[in-house]
Amino acid sequence: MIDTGVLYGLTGVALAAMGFRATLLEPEVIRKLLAINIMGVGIFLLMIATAYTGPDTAADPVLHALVLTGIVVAVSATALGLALERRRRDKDGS
Amino acid sequence: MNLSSTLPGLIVASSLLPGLVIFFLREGSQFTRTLLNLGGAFAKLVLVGIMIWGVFHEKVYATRWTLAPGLELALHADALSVLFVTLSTILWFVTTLYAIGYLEHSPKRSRFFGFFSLCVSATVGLALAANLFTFVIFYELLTLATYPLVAHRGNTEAIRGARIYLVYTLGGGLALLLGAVWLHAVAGPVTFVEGGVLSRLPEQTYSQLKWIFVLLVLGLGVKAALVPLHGWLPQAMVAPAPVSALLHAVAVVKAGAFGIVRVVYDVYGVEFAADLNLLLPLGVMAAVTIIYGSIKALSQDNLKKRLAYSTVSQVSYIALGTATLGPIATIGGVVHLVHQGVMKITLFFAAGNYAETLGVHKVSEMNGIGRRMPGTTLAFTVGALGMIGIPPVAGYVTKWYLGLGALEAGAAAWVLPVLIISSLLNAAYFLPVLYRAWFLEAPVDWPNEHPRTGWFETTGALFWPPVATAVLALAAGLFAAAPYSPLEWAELIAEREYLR
Amino acid sequence: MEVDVLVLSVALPLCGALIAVAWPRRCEVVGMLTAFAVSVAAVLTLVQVLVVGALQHEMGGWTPGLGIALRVDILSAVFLVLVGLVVLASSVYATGYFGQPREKAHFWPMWLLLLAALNALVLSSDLFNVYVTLELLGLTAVSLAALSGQRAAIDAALRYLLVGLLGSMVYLAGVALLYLGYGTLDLPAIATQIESEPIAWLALCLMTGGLLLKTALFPLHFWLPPAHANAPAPVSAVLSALVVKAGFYLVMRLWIDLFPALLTPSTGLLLGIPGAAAVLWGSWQAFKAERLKLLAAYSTVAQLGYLFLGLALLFQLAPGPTRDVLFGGIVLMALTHGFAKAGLFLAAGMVQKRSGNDQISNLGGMAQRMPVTTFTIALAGVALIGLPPSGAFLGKWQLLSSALGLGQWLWVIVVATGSMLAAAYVFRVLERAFAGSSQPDAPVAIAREEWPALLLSAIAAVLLGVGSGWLWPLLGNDI
Amino acid sequence: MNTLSWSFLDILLVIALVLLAGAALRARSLRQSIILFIAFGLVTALVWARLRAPDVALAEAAIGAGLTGALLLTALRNRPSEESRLVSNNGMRWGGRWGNVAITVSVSLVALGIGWAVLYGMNDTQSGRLAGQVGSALELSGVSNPVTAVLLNFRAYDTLLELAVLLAALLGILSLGGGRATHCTVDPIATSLRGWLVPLLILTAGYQLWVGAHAPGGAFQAGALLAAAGVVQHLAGRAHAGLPVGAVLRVLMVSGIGIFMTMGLWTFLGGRGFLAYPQRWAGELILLIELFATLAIAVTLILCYLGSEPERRRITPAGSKP
Repeated sequence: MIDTGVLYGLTGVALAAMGFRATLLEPEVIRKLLAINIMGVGIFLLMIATAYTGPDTAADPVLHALVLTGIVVAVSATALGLALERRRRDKDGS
Repeated sequence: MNLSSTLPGLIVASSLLPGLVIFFLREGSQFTRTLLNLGGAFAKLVLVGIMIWGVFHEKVYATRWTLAPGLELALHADALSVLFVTLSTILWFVTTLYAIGYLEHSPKRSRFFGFFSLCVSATVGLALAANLFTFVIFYELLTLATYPLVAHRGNTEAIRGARIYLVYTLGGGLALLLGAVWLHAVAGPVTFVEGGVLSRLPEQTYSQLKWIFVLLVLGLGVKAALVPLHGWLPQAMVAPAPVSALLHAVAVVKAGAFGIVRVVYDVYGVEFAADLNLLLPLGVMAAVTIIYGSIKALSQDNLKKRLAYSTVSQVSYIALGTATLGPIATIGGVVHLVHQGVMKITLFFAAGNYAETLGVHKVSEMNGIGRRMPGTTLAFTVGALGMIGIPPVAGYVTKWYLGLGALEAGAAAWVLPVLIISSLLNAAYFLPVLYRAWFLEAPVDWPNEHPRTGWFETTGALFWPPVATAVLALAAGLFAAAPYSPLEWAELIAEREYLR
Repeated sequence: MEVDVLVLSVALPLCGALIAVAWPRRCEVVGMLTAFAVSVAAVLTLVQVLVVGALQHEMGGWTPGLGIALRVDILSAVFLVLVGLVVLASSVYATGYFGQPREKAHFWPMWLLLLAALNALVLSSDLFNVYVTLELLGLTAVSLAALSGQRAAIDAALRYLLVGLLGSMVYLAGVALLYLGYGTLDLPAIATQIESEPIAWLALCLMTGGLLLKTALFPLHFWLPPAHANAPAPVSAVLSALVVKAGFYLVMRLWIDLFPALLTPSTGLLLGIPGAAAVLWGSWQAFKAERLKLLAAYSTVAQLGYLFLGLALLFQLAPGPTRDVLFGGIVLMALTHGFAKAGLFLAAGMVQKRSGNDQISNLGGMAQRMPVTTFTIALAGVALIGLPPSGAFLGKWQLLSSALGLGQWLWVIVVATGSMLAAAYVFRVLERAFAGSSQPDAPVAIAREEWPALLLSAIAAVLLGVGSGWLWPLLGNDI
Repeated sequence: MNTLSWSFLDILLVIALVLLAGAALRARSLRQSIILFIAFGLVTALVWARLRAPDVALAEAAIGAGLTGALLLTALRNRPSEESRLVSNNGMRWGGRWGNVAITVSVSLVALGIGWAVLYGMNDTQSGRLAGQVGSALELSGVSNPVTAVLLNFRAYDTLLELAVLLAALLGILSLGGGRATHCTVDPIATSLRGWLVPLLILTAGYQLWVGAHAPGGAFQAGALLAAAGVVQHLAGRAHAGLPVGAVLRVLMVSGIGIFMTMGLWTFLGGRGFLAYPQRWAGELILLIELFATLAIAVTLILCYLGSEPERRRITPAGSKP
């Protein structure tokens, strides 16, 4: 039966799938980076959904710490990707 | 660290270490390079002498080094390996002298002598190998060490010849590796034991053993230049004379033939191989090679190409001897290992002298060369007569024993005609050369004559080696019955193989 | 020694990187000192493992479930030594390779972070911690690959980054599923609970898929050749020899330590068939490659194929002596390829630096002009083909022996063809080098650049073959 | 496991998430997709808050939506014209239309599989998750906020490596060097905002840092807010966005990991094991580490935004073009 955790978990899986598909198919580099970020959010949603154990009890802090680390890692990767994209366009002057 | 466990290792190291040092010598350091070369050769001669004396008195020498569980790098001195090690050590010493004289002013000598020593270490290692795994390792090392020698000159046809050589030998190496690994998977680690180890395997593995034998003979046949696999040998003639002398008389070709002898006698055991009726196809293949090689030699005008095809046919005598069931044929096959080496190296030294001193490469240019270079041509004659099988040179001993062996094994119906036809063909392609050299008028000037230096017809280092090996060939023939002669040793080997 | 040396393998390079960033004028000295110290620490760790056996260090003093544990057994200790030595040799090479101080200031900090990431990855035994080390490894590798600044390098680095991120995300999804199913992130703890159920199967597929993307196994290899061929020589040496192999190490760890319960012989084929395809396709592309570094990059794709093929065979053998020996063979092949490929790339770097480009067609007379470099390429070639006396020869012998033992002829044919193609593309280069050239000028050599490459190739071609006898029995009790 | 009925809000959030993600990926122009992506980030922050993960919500809002959005918009602004929407693909396209269909089908199959596994896995969630262990060991960790305890004590090694990842990305960006952020006009709104927004941001960052020990907050959120202050400074014309220059900047960049390493080595050499804080001083040590981590994160994120190290000379305060 569907409860809140499973609902968000399935949404997370859906987002991850959308992100994965878009990363492969989008030609534009910046859109690829967006897609990877969306995929990341999808997986983090899956993790936080598993951490959610009800409105009153405390959620699993380990997963929260992992997602926090994941967010910081994602932003640093995106920053590097954008810098590479900028350098690539400066090179060919487009 | 007593002698019995280190002697084989020392023998291999005595040429390996100088070789590695020579690689890093500057081009100009002529003296140190010669010192290292001759020092290494002499050290190896002494060590081999000690080993011969030891083996004759039933002492056991073995060096073992485990590379992996079940895979051991093992060298040991049994009768067969001592024979081959002695041959290659003596001839390497002589060839080094010859090479120093031959490459007097040419560039890249450090590289040449480096690979030259590696090649001999591989040959000696292969001879002393105590199990199939070690044999395969040194077999491949031999390919790696000889490739740069064949490609030494660096011009286009040297590179092309070396490439063909590489394709054949690497292909052969791969076939041998597959055969050896399959045998390892079927029968576990295979050590060379007189009388063979595979006879006690269960019945159902026999079909696999047949296929393994085919793979092994294919791999070894490339280097032993059995007919369909001999294509590389004439192409490798582009190499400098000392290389073709070493390759065709001592190292590469002998490695193949020696491998076939090892596999038939010490892996399968000759009776077991006969029961699996593997010997007949091997014998037929050898016979075809003998005839084919001699016919092709007839039509070659280039002297070195003619000698190359003669090597193709001569080496298959060893395979023929091995393939004929019976101790006498075995003696013939094994002793030819030595005789062919000594005779063929004399011919190649002589050919090298002609090319280096007078610029003569073709048989058609050899008119009256006997008067201009009597010593070298005399050596050439001794070698040629030996090849044909005319006593007193060593060749007749082999053919005599092979004939007797065939009679004893009852296979005389097809072995004797092969022997007779091949001897006639040998005569057909050697006697005209001798006639031309001795009885025809010399041309006014030679194609590329170097001025006469000393009172010899050519430089000392080039003159003495062919004469020395010619004397050896004569001695092997005349004193065949002497205690330490190759024939005696071959009888010792045959006796141990069939004692089981 | 009560001090756990294995922690130093991670702490030292991180400290080195920080000092290098804060003190750019002296970054080269700091880099060299750190690289040397790390390789000493690696060797000490190996000694400690040989004496004491597997070691564990709980980070922060917490038990592994709650906290993270660094674990080192013989397999990881051997990889640590591989990483230490290859990075040390490449560092010595890099001191001669980078000219202006600006380039050095950018190179050394990232180089030490890469070293820290490699060591952390090999030592970690916590699934999420492996994800963070994979990301650190990916980002530093991308930044180093783009260091040369040319358009081709930037493009290749960008594609490498995107593929790397995709791989890490898919791996993370697998980790999330495992945590969902088994409630802990510690590798040995999960290994005890895992049984064959859908969530474990899916986690295995996702984690392996992510890692295969990062290890560039055959269908997913398109990003590797341009990235490795356009990176600076010391970087491409480490990329091909170590970074790609870290992915293989993880797959080996997961499939052997974490998911043994799930492994039926047929699952091994999932790795074996792409492995075989990688061997053939990679060798063929390497044979056709026109540039030396591209040849080396494609040969990496091929050599990884052998390793995965070995894994496929490994899972079909019942636990016992033959399986241990094959496991030893695979590890030896991985080590030999690491040293040989690093040597080959450094040599290719020297060729490119000396003659402007690394086109194979104009290598004429190299044997005479650069004798040590040619000898290095020859030794590395011997190790790549798997000719004796290299370690790869023993590895291939075990591979063929177990394939023939299982009667599976497909692998034997693939390994044989792969070896012949490898011989073809190595000797194609050597043949060009031996051929005489128009201007046979005097030999040119800078010791600082030539000796590291020669030592690496010599280790691969001789030392690992002859001197690895002690390694085999120890690897046995791992699986 | 009490039946957690999902309310109408959940449905709304889920639909918003999926729609925004789809729109962001398929928007016609790049600018639109970036704006939609920022909105998607904010909705995600809402979802984290709904799922009782306040720390993550703060971080998502500040870093996920805020800073990533800023980075994307700068990348967009440096792009001279709009039409470069479909820049030359770099070999990642998989064989035209049929490729698309094949990829979509296979990805959705895998997604269904994972969804089913999640369904299967979620229902029999053992209670043995790590939450219990964290709870029991919390008082040993020196802080009362469990997430900060995990981040900076139990899994401190993860956070150390994560700061290294941040530094690696920064070093990569700086090594690329290249074009100065060619922003031209100084944004009038930003200059007026700068007066009061920057001090407010700095204040909240300080509060976040302090409160992290016992309530949602911590080094990452504080660092992100400080970075936001820097971004506003830069928009208001300060070329080096309030950053020091030269050696001080480099030391700040590595201060986060530096403190972590010195702490770790000090405990390691003291024989207690790497990063095993003495229990009495754990709280204070964690705060010290968080302080420097905040500074390091802020400096790193601003430099990522700027794209390269700011020049040495100070510009005239009149906000003229640098």
